[in-house]
Amino acid sequence: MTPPVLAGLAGAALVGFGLYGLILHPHPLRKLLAFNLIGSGVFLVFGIVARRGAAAGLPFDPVPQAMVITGIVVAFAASALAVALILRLAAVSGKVTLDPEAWAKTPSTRPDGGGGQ
Amino acid sequence: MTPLIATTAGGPLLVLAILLPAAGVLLSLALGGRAAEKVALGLTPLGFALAWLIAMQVAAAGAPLVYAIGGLPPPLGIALRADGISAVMLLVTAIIVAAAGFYARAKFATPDGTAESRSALTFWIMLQAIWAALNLIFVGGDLFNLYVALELLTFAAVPLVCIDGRPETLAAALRYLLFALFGSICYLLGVALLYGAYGTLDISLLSQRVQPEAIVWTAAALMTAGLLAKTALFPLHLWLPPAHANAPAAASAVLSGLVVKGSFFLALRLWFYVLPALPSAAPGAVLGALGSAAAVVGSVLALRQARLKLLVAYSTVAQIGYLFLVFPLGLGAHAWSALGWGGGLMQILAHAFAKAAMFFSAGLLAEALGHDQIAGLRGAARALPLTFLTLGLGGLSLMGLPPSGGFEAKWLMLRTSAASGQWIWSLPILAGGLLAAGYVYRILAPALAEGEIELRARPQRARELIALALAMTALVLGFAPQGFFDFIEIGRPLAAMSAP
Amino acid sequence: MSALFDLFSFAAIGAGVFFFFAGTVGLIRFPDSLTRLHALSKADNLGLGLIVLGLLPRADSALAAFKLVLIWALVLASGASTAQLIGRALRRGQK
Amino acid sequence: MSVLPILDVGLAFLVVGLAAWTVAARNLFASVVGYVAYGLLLALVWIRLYAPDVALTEAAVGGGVTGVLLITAGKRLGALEKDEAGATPALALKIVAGALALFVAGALAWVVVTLPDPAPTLAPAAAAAADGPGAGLGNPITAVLISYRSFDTMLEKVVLILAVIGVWSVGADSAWGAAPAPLGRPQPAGAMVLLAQILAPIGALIGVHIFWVGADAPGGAFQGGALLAAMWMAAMMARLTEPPRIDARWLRLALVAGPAVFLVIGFAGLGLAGDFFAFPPAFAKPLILFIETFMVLSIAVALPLLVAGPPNGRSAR
Repeated sequence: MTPPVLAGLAGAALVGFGLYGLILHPHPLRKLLAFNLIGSGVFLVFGIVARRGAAAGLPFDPVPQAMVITGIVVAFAASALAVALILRLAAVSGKVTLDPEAWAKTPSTRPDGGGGQ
Repeated sequence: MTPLIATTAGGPLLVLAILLPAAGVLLSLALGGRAAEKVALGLTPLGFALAWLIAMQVAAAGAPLVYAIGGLPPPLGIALRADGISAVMLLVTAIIVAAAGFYARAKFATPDGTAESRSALTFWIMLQAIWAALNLIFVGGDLFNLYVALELLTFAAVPLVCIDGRPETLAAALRYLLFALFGSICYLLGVALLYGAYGTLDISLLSQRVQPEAIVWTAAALMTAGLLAKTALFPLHLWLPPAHANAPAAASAVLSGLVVKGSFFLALRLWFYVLPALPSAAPGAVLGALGSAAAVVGSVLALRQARLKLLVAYSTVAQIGYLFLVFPLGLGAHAWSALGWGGGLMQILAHAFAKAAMFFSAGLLAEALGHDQIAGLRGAARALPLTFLTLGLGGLSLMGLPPSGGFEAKWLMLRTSAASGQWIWSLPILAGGLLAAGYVYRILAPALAEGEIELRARPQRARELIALALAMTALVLGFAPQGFFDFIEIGRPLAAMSAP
Repeated sequence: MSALFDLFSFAAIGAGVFFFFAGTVGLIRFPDSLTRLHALSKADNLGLGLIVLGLLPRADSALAAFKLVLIWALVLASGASTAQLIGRALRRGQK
Repeated sequence: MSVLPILDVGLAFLVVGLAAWTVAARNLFASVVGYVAYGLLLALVWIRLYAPDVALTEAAVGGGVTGVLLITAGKRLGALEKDEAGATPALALKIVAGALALFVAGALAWVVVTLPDPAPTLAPAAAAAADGPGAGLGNPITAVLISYRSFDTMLEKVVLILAVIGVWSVGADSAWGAAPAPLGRPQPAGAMVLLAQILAPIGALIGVHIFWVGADAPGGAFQGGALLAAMWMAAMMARLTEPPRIDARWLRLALVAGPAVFLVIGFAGLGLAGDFFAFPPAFAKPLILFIETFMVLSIAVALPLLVAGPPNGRSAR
């Protein structure tokens, strides 16, 4: 098996594991980790597309690789935003559940039903 | 025969339409404080003028405007492309963003001498960022560039949801973020597969190369699933109501009226522009079925809400459902496709204006009464006639009663389902309309009843008028002339074949 | 001359691999965290050092050789500090 | 070189195994640690795919900076885990999720293995264009990022800035303008301080080096900026320096510098070279390096801010 094929299979497995974790884990940080697994699996697919596109003396197609670099930075930014939300949620409420039912028990009392200075 | 993709006259306007609000974001952060508001509001007339110019150029040329960035044509470079629907969406976005900006001044103004505040800076910057992202989505010609636009939209929209900082808004924002990220990554995976199969991501180049084969179907399924999660189509709608109902009213209007349309627009681009070579019956049926379910389930849930803003948010879930009927009714090269296409577009516009107007009104109402419980609205219409007039007019369009854009959209869709022999799609349209009548009645009936009500504060007349103007626009859309429908045909692949 | 260099390279890298192997065995087999840490830092310090030494004659240029030594030095510094930090954390945890 | 395939298979198994661990681990913190190790190993996979530029980015951003972010979060949330909430999913849901995941992974594996042969590629076009408007850059990836797909790169910096504002916006109203909470503990361990003192200057130097050679060799603004960011973070964790106030003018300017300079030069391209984001061939390389310098600055500032989190009330004055 060549590295591209191997990486492709690994990428598919990562997407599968990530999807499973994203659906099942109730904890948002675990969901975030699972999302990142899917993300790296997707980047690996770009990686093998790039490697297979080796031509004209280049050992890779630079376009998909450039996209992966952009993607990694965006994925990090997403993780940072999610972590900030999770930590703030834990700090102000002591719990991190995403279950809407749990929040419905404490309805809003803000005058405008949202927004506040 | 592949014509080289080259810049056309008017092409530079497309770059400006994206970079103007993007520059506003940077300027607002660098200057901080009061400047953010000034920059955002100051850009609105410029942005509107640009959108208008683009529409005029498209109409004059009768063909899409194209710009190859850096003079580097695809496949290596990135192209921007504006056709009829791009121009219409640019205009709608400019109008609603401007309306939201002026409406929000009452809440997010930073008076002279006060320090920069968290919520104000966040709001003004994110409003401009949403604008930039949407404009890119409407004119983007490269699937990866559109991925960046999708992410830009997500990062701009999520902080607006929790701008108020209560724990339930944080939870709503977090759930929204996770759904949105899942959506983008699915989309990106599809992009990777398409590049692997055809070596380009330019929409027009792809449309010439795409064949109905396994990899394309896989990519299409992944990208569609991702975009559905972002558009909150049933059964992936769970994140939307708490997110849209908890944001400040000005933000809710933009989120419900425009932001979900961004990902929907990409679904349109995907199926109508990238994949016209695929057989359209099966995907059309699946998307139509999901849309129908959304229209019914969303309306039923809206009927059961105790809070006005939640009701309006669930109504968005239902109205998004109608949008997806454009796939069974407009896809393919049939004689009736143009009719269905027009209906779908009209539904986007009518809902954008009507929903923005209703969220504005719901916000005014909540500020005036101190709550937004529907049970506590008795007698409110007498105290706040303009606000309830707006809610009623918006509701008229949601129900699809004439004369309104909503009526026009549903009428076109009904005609298409008759013309195409797909009677089945008329059922959700009619059922959804009845249910919408039910939930609009639920708002208006108690409000119109006799009763004493105490106002905390009288809403500003200007803000009421902004909301009313949007609701009136939703009505006026019902009188759209034939020229409008010819305009949105500009640049649609297969349009020539399906012209009636 | 080059044969001699090759021999040296093989010997040094082989020895380095042996230390890595021993360190890994230690990591798996040793009973508690502190001894495991001990085994691991040996692999880092000695094993990597030997491998770098073995690669030096094969470097294209003086700059490449310098980079190799720099890598070793950096790993040494960070490895030693991390081991120290983990050790401290362990002791705090035991108290 | 017959051992390489065996190593490749071993690496693939290790990576997939760690991914499985991340999903399956019972304990939140164990899962986080598994993920961080996974991120570092991924860099090796990228080397094997002939993607040194991606490997550098993955190691610095995916492994390093993300690692600090997640481990800090995992530690703070560890205390909460008791009422982590949400019932454990029912067996039926597990089966459905498993089947869905299996289906998607299977379909993807099939499609990836049967990708068309010969593969379509833009490599020849990119190589040929290196003499043209791509302009004398030996590293085709840098050429793609800054020239051909300049629009992606510029907007992706805006995404980074929005993320920073988003992170700031979850803070308390009263803390607005203040600095984020310190990254390290009040009395950092001596070893940490020593490490930061030694490592930070050398690492910063390497970061600048990676950026500078990026025009012609693997490396570039992303990788160099990420390394600089990591060094700043190390210094903050050792309390050699503290996170800056978020209303500091210099900070705001450093954040927007990258995309702003890119934007201004992109606009100037219309006059100088006839198109937005076009570079006049004679000045292309210096212009690209000029833009990248500010990009490095913006990245080096944005990443630590994203890790540091929202402004903190305690440090407001």
